[in-house]
Amino acid sequence: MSGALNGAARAPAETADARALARVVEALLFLSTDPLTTAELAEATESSVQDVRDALATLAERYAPGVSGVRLRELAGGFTFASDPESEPAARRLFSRTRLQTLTPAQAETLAIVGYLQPVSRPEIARIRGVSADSATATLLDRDLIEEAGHSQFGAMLYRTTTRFLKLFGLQSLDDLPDLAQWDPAPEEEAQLRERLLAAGEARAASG
Amino acid sequence: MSGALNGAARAPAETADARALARVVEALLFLSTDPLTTAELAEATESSVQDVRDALATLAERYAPGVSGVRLRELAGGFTFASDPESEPAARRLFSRTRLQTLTPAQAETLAIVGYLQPVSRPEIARIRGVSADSATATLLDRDLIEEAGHSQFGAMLYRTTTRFLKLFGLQSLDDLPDLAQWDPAPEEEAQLRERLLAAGEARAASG
Amino acid sequence: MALAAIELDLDVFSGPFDLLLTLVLREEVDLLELPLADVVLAYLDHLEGRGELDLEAATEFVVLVAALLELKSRLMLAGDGDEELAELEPIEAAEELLARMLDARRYRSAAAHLAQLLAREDGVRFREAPLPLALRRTVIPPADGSADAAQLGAAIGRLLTPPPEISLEHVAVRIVPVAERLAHLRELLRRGSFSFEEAVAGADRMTVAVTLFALLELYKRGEVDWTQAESFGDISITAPASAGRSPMGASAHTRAEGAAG
Repeated sequence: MSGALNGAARAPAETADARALARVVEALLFLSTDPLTTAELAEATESSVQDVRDALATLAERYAPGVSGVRLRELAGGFTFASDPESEPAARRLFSRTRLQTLTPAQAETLAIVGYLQPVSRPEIARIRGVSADSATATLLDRDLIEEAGHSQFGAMLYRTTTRFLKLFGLQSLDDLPDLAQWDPAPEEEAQLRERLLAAGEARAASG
Repeated sequence: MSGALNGAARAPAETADARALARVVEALLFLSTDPLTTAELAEATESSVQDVRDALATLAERYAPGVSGVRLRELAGGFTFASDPESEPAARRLFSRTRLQTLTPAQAETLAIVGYLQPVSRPEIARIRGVSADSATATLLDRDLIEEAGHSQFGAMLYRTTTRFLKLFGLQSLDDLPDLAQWDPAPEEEAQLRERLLAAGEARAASG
Repeated sequence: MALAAIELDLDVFSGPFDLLLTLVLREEVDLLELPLADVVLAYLDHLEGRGELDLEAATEFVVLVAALLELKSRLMLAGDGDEELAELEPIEAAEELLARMLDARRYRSAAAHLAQLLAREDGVRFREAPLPLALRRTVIPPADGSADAAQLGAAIGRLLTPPPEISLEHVAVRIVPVAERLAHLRELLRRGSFSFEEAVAGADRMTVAVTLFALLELYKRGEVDWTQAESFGDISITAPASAGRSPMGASAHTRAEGAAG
């Protein structure tokens, strides 16, 4: 309702110029497929980054949950509009094209390895996984979640994650990925594992 | 049908259901590339056409000129969002700038293979690169840097570079392509460039 | 009757058995996450339901499950390095396996985290419409002569470069011979008592592990005594108080020396 919009007009949007800037920023975000940074928006609108930030604050209220079916999201280092999940059942009925299906475990693992180690080569992914990563890599490339990133010194193709990956996984940047060390086992558990492996290895050496 | 966009329908949007429907219609129009008819919207939202019309009336206020940088427009039997013309200068600055891309590594590689070996088929490019060249080839075709050059004896499409390619790289003719000696790890080898590239590509594929 | 008739309902998969096989081979179902015991139980249930044993189908099932088991155990042992591992000392192999297991575990957890992130974004869609025509027409092509042909030559040069002999270099564990560590400890011992910390000052993880192994070996042979005041504390190493302490047995000697060489 228009009432919500009028009520949202705070200090930044009070001047006619500020309101005009918010409208242009809104149009640019609507047109762009990729998230736009405040710097890009400032350059395109010939405004200061601060004015762009104020415009984004105005838009955040206009596109707040419960007010609009579209949300203003900060993703992949920039800003973008996305649909509110409440509209998903209707979107599913309307669009035959489905959104990204869930990942298979092999794909998720390959994506995690690329996410953390990028740029990383296919042989290295295979080494960590213990199995070939060819089909998972091909699917991830196909879905534009990873992309080629030149060659390693050994000539193998290197891969990195894409902006689309950040967008679809709701991440602002790769720094949002949690520290890998958080999944390390407790020292006692690690010591136990080591002992068991050592015992198994010695048994094998003795029998062999 | 007439009057769907004039703001007569305030009352319906006062209920929570009507507001929720307006949000879902908003999200669907936002996501859709093509205009949507009231019938399509009614089916997707499992609502009556009249309720959809009321929702569109609510949205027409929300997306009115001077209120939003995006407009709700009625076109050829359907409704769609479009950016307001006031944002066009900024959009031009933004999108014409981002279009000035340099070649990605995959595109540069594919272009180099076509440049030096032309005519060359897509399967051959893929064998040399060790990975599919489909998306790079499509982009290069799109940018008019390569073009189709008939079919190989096995029926595969062949590619060659264009006049635009020569202009972009400032070359008089293909003879002006740089001499490979400085980049060639084994210039003394007798074999043809094509055979050596294929051999190296296959060795890379075999090594992962 | 076909094995296809067996319907499975597992966490990672539900559907007919033959589809499961296809998915495993295409890596769309992770064999590591597939509880094979449950598959066998489902088969037994199926048999019970039929009340008769089709010998041919049973044989086929046993062969397939055996193949899956073998494949799965290979996966669990981190496949490609087996030959390498076999050539390592037990302690080296254990360290290498441990490092691989921990690595695999980290990324498996990270993968689960990514899956959660994706689930959290469920129902979020983005607009992917092309730009309006009016804006698309303003695309400015790069100026003539603005691209450098040298990048094309460089790309061909890279493609002409054959791969090196396959790069296990970054994988391979540095081999630390036990013999060398034995000699090192004996040398220190000649100068009197010393601590383990001193013996491995500045050494990498692998060297530390092998040094400890060498120390155990010397202890077995009765060449050293050691004491450790507390768990994880430093170990102090001395020549044995009584030279008459008997070694543990000739067979242990022979094997350790064989391994050390």
